[in-house]
Amino acid sequence: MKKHVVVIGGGVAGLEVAGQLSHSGIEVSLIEKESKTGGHLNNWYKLFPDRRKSSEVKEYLDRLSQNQGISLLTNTTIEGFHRNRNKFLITTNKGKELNADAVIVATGFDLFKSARKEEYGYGIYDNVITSADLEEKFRREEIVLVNGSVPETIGIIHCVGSRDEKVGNFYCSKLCCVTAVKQAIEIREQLPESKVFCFYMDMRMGGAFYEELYREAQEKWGVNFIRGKVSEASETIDDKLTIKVEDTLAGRPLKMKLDMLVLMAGMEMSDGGKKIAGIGGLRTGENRFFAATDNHTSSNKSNIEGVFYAGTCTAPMNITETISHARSAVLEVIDFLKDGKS
Amino acid sequence: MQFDPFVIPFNIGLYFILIYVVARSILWFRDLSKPDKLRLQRGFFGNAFALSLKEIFMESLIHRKILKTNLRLGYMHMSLAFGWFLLIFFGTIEADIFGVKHLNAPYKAIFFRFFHPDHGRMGFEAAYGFLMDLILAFILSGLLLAVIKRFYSKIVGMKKTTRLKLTDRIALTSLWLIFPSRLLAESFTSGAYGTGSFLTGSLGNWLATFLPAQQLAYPFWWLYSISLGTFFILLPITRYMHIPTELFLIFMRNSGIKTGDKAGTYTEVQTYSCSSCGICIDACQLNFSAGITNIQSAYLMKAIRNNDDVSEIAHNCLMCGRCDQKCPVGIELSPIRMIQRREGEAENDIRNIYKGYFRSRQTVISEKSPASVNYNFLRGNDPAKADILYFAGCMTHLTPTIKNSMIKILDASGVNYSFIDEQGGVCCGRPLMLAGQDKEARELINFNSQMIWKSGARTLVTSCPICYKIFKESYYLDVEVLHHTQFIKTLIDDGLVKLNFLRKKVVYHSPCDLGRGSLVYDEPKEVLRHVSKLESSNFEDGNSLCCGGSLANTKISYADKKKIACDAAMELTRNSPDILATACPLCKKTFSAATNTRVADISEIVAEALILNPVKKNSTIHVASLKELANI
Amino acid sequence: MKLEGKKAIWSEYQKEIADDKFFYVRSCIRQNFFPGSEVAFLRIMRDVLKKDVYEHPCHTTCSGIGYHGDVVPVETAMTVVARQFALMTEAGYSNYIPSCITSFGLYTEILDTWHHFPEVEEKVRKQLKKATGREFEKPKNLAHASDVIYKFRKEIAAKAKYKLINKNTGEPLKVVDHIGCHYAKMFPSKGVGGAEYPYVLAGMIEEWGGQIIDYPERRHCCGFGFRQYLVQANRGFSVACSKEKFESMKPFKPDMIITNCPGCPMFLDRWQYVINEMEGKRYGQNGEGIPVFTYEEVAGLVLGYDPWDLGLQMHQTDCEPVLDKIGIEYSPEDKYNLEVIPSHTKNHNLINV
Amino acid sequence: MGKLYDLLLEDVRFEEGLNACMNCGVCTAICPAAEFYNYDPRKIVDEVQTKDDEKITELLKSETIWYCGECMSCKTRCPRGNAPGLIIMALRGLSQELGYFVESEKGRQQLAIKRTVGDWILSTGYCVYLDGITVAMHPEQGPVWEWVQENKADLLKRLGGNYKGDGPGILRKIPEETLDELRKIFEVTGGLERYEKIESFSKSKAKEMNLELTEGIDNEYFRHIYKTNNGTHTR
Amino acid sequence: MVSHKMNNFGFKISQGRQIDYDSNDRRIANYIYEREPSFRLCIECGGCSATCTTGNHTKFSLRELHILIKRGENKSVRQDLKKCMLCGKCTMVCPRGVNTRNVVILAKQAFQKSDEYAI
Repeated sequence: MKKHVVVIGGGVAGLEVAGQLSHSGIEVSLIEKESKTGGHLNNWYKLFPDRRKSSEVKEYLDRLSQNQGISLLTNTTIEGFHRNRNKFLITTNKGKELNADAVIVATGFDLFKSARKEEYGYGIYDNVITSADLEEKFRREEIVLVNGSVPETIGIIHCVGSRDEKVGNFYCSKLCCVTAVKQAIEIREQLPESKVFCFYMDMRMGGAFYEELYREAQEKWGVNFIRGKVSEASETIDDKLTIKVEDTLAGRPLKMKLDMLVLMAGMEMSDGGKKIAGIGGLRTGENRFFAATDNHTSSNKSNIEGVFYAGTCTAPMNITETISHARSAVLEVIDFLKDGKS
Repeated sequence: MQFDPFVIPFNIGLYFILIYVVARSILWFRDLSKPDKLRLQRGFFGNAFALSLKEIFMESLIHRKILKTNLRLGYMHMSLAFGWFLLIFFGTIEADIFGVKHLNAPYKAIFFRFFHPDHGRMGFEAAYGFLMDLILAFILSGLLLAVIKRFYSKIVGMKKTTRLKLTDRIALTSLWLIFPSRLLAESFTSGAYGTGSFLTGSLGNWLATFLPAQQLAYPFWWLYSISLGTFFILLPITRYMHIPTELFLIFMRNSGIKTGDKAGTYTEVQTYSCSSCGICIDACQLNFSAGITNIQSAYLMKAIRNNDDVSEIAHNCLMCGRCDQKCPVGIELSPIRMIQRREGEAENDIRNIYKGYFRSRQTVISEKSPASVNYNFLRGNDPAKADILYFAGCMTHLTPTIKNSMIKILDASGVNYSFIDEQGGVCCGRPLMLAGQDKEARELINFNSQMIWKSGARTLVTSCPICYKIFKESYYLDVEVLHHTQFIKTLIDDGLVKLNFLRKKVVYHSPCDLGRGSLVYDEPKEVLRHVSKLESSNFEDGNSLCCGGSLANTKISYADKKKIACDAAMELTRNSPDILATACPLCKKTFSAATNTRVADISEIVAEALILNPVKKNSTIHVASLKELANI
Repeated sequence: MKLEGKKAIWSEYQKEIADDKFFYVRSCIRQNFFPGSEVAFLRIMRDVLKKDVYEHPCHTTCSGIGYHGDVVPVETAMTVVARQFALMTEAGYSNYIPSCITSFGLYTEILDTWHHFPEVEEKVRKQLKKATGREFEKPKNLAHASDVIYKFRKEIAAKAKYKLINKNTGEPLKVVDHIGCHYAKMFPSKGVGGAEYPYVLAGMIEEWGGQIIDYPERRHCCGFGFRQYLVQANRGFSVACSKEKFESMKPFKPDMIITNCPGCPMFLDRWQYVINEMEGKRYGQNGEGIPVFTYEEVAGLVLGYDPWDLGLQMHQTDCEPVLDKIGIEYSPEDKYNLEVIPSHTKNHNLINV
Repeated sequence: MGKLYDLLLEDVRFEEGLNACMNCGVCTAICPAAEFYNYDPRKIVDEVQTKDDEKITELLKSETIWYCGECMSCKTRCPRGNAPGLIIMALRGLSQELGYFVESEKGRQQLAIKRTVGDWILSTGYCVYLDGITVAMHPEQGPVWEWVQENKADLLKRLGGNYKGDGPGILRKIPEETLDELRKIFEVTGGLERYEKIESFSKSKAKEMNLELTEGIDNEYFRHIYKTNNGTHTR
Repeated sequence: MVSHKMNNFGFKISQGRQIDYDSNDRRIANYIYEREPSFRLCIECGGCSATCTTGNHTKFSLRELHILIKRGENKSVRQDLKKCMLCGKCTMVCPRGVNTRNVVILAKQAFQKSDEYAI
């Protein structure tokens, strides 16, 4: 009889996994907590570094997962997770019970909740927004302030919720730098009159064509980069934001007014992931992401035999890495199933 | 018939230009500096005069230099210049012998056939007529080339030709009209009277078969006269002014007048002597490597003549000196460019002109050294006393292997030396001068001079041609200055270093400031021959290329510099040598990024070939021989 | 400005504050500059709220100013503090409430250090024993006096005679709150509302009818900086800091400033005078200064205490404009009259009720 | 290498205060001192973490470690959980232990603080004491303060204080035996030793600068350190 | 302006040393941007300062100067600029191909012009 694999999470990793598995004749139940699949991809307008529409990638994933072998369960969460012998018994919030030969966890990431960085006043000061909020504005192609006017000076703060002991995240989310640069360019594209300032600690452009994008931002779009972590933002009487930062390379504190402040929220283990870690007894690391048994040689294997990880539930990754990680998960599963352990 | 109204345009033009030229030359003479006046006077009555005549004949008429560099272009210039000269020369004789009386007004010679329509039917007259036609044909052939050049410059073997302003166009057309109109005027006249030789005669007879030659002749004589007149009148405000000016230039040059470092008569004469022949454009690497075609010397001269803003042009140049080398008129292009840069600076900040870049001897003594304003933070600690000072220079510190090789060589040679800028040192000042900032440069020069004097050395060796050039030209040191290639040469000659022969194919790139800039061509090659198989390239000595790294050009982008470097490197490595040798840290650095062939400074190659066996220390023989060498 | 955002943060930082049986420790600076405030505190706690507040006659300075003036070594300061704890223990109390923010900060810091470095605590216990023969328990609950007033702000409001409302316009008074740096900047979790949007004073003001205004330099230090004020040569820095704050708050037209720190109210008060003297600048409305109050003074006013009993005559920047706005009755002529000795004072300086 | 660093490590505040710094500048950005003084806490932390004795010695003798106001705003923000303020306190401590503080104008002021606050603690039991806050030394306290000083006894009485009285209450007299306890604590815990170091190093410095330095605050050296500001500290 | 009654408090009110970006004048920077676009490309690696001939003799950091110009902190830059010897080492080592030498030349020009034409 056909093998059955439950995939938890319908984001980039989940869809890729589901697609690939079903293509190799394995039955898949794809569980998604939202009403539709795609995860964060749905909230992003364009992708770095080539700034193609994220919808294109979404289309690819949809095509991939349009397959008979896949039964998609949306608005569904996991309530029970049991293992008896070689079978996994998974119960959903709708009381449905699934019997699986293997489970792939692809619960992805949550964006850091920027309100926790109190000194930046997200959720308090009107014109402090996050990278995700900005993508929304891009999609609507209207970057405006709360009072409807067009911002002239926009500040972008890197490392919000990353590399920050105060919020318990020691790690670097790795993609915020390039996102910042991408968004800076998009702002300048849509608002040619605007001035954009990036406040960074280090420019971590470690990906194909990231550095080139950084260069373009400076050369072609005149984006300003100031090295220093913004210490605090506050609202002035005229609804602008004043920030305090040290221009560390000039060795002088710097003070400036901005119309809009964009926070580059980092990536954190998703709440969904945490829940499953809890009920499934899956091991997580210091960074609270799922811990694979071996980060080098088997980054998909969990501490429970038959349960595998795919994508950003194990660490911050870009889409390319996520998809490859998902594919390697597929190989692991197939390998696992044919060993006839079940 | 002795006179006809149609000659009036010609007469006006002729007398105008004669008067203008005389007046102009008086003004120029007046503006000359006293010493230069003396020079000119001495020159005029000295053998400089004979020399000049010869040169005028060879260059202004025959255009020997152009002929050498580009045959077709040379022929074009020669046919027009020399041909016209002959036409006037023999025309005058013709008018004198066959005319009614001797010593006629010039127009008689020019329009001879009009006044003697039936002259030249047989015998000697006919022979003379043949000669005249021959000359005319000669000119017309050149003219034909000129017309073609204007439209398809490639044909005369040129990649680019100069652009023109309106007056130039008019002058050009009139110039072009002169000889065709003369041809037709003479032909119709001959046709009407059945005279004329192989060209005018036959053309005339043929035309007469279907045209009213009699009536048509007269208007063409008018046209001929008018085009001559217009050409003469426009002369002063067009580039064709170079024709008369060049004569002065030649006299002045032969009388030993130099450009110096501020604008004056000589620079003006030079700028007007530029015929915009465009040879400098072809010579310029910014043109043929980087495709920048609006900044070359010809354009600079033109801009100066028209009082345009030259700041951009002036600074957009590598100062490689290839154009100076190639200029058929021998204009000192780089010096003139430097003057422009200096004046540009002076605009920003009124400064008294400091002598520096191209100084004339007598200004040297009068010069005062200013107190340091910008660099007062410099603290000179007394250098170690030594016979020989080694000054690596900034760029050499960027290429440590050169520095280390020199140290290795110096140590091996056992000479008594001190490394003056071992701890970094101070810039030689040439980069500032290249930016036109002589005042600042002077401050550094003074500082370094102090250090060198204090060291009590007799010889100053530097690894960097940039430093070498300024040490030679703008420092007043009572020491002999040597580039390390020259120095190594003497070490070899004096047997102070023993070298292996490396079985390596080497091609030598002569750095601008060392070669063209300071005329050090041979020592580097001799050193190379001593240690390796030196091969020749298509760009030797005066014709050598610039590596593109030059500090002199602040305007071009890094990408353009790279293009120049790559092209040059490609040319030099055509026969795939093992090593692309140079004698300049800057060239080395630039080429290293532009080719896969190993790039090495001569010092590195020598250091490689060095046989290290203890040589007796503190030998002093070499100093004498260095002195000798200094007199090259 | 979205208030919900702040509310969310405030709800996160709710510290535990004891309900009764307080061991009260005085502030050196406030005894000198705001004696009325400490008196008012005890009046409110004892008479209004009927709480047991004990003051030990033998308690001393915590040496905090000396410690932050870097002349008192950390271990000495720790031992002095340990002695205070010992007095508390001996008196049978466990809820420790210092009147001074510097002290509060020092206590929190020391307790935190002892928590991370038990060996240090041990050493201090030994040293205290050696020096004084005393032993101590750590307080069960450590709160700043202003925390306590914050806790009982509603009770006070209930008994209030006045509200912080401009009687002419009916508008709430615009109040700037200034929190002492050492209240929560070192340990955000130890302050009501945390370090970024402290609620301790804001809560009182809201409750008593005023309106808190937020301005860019709200978090800026008043400039005391210990050595930066204690030595005359450094005072240019100290005043500059306060000036920065005034410049920043001016556009918001504040009616008054409320503080919970010993030094701050004195500096915010005196520096206004100095800046006016040196540069002819004033930051209040119609050419006046901005009156500065301690939270006890404000509580006292709300409860209808006589301004001159509260010691408002010791302010350099006149407080009358605010009194008038609220409509508080007071006799101008008694301001500097030292004859009157109000009856209430008796029991609050000597005996512990 | 690292000797001084090890000395600093003995200070528990230093151990609390320094983890690896990544030079983000968040401390300098909100530091009130950095806003007005030529001062950059980030640089100090960075220099300290090199463990280079030479650099640290330089710091200990420098003006820069004396600019901090110890408001601890830096501690709130540091993403690496450092507290530059605490590091500064440790440096100041060591600077006084080694007597380097007298090498800087701001450092020398320690004597002024010792002879006011320091001595008040032991003589009165208060850090700050009314009788010491004279109008002469505190002109900025303004006219009201003159009035206060003239009528302090009556005023405190009127406000319900217990000025120099027995038992609890405002500005009460601290009992002798209590003061003895304080002195004993200072003796046992190195407080007095610190005081003596400040005194002795200052005395030799005063000699070097040949300014007379007698007991108390009424002498050349005290006035000098209390008032002098050579103006090189700010921009 | 109120007349100052009393002034001898024994100190002056300190002036802030922050870079006040909004009130700074960045026309010098713009003058350079227009003429030398590579000025934008700096990634503040400090290579220039490390190799600098002048920096070897005195406190002089081209990297810092670049930043200060960009921020409009012109006063502090103006004097320092004159210390540059234009030797060009910085241009040779710059990983982003910034024409640092020209930046200095242009900056000097801009300052000189700024007096005449009040740039």
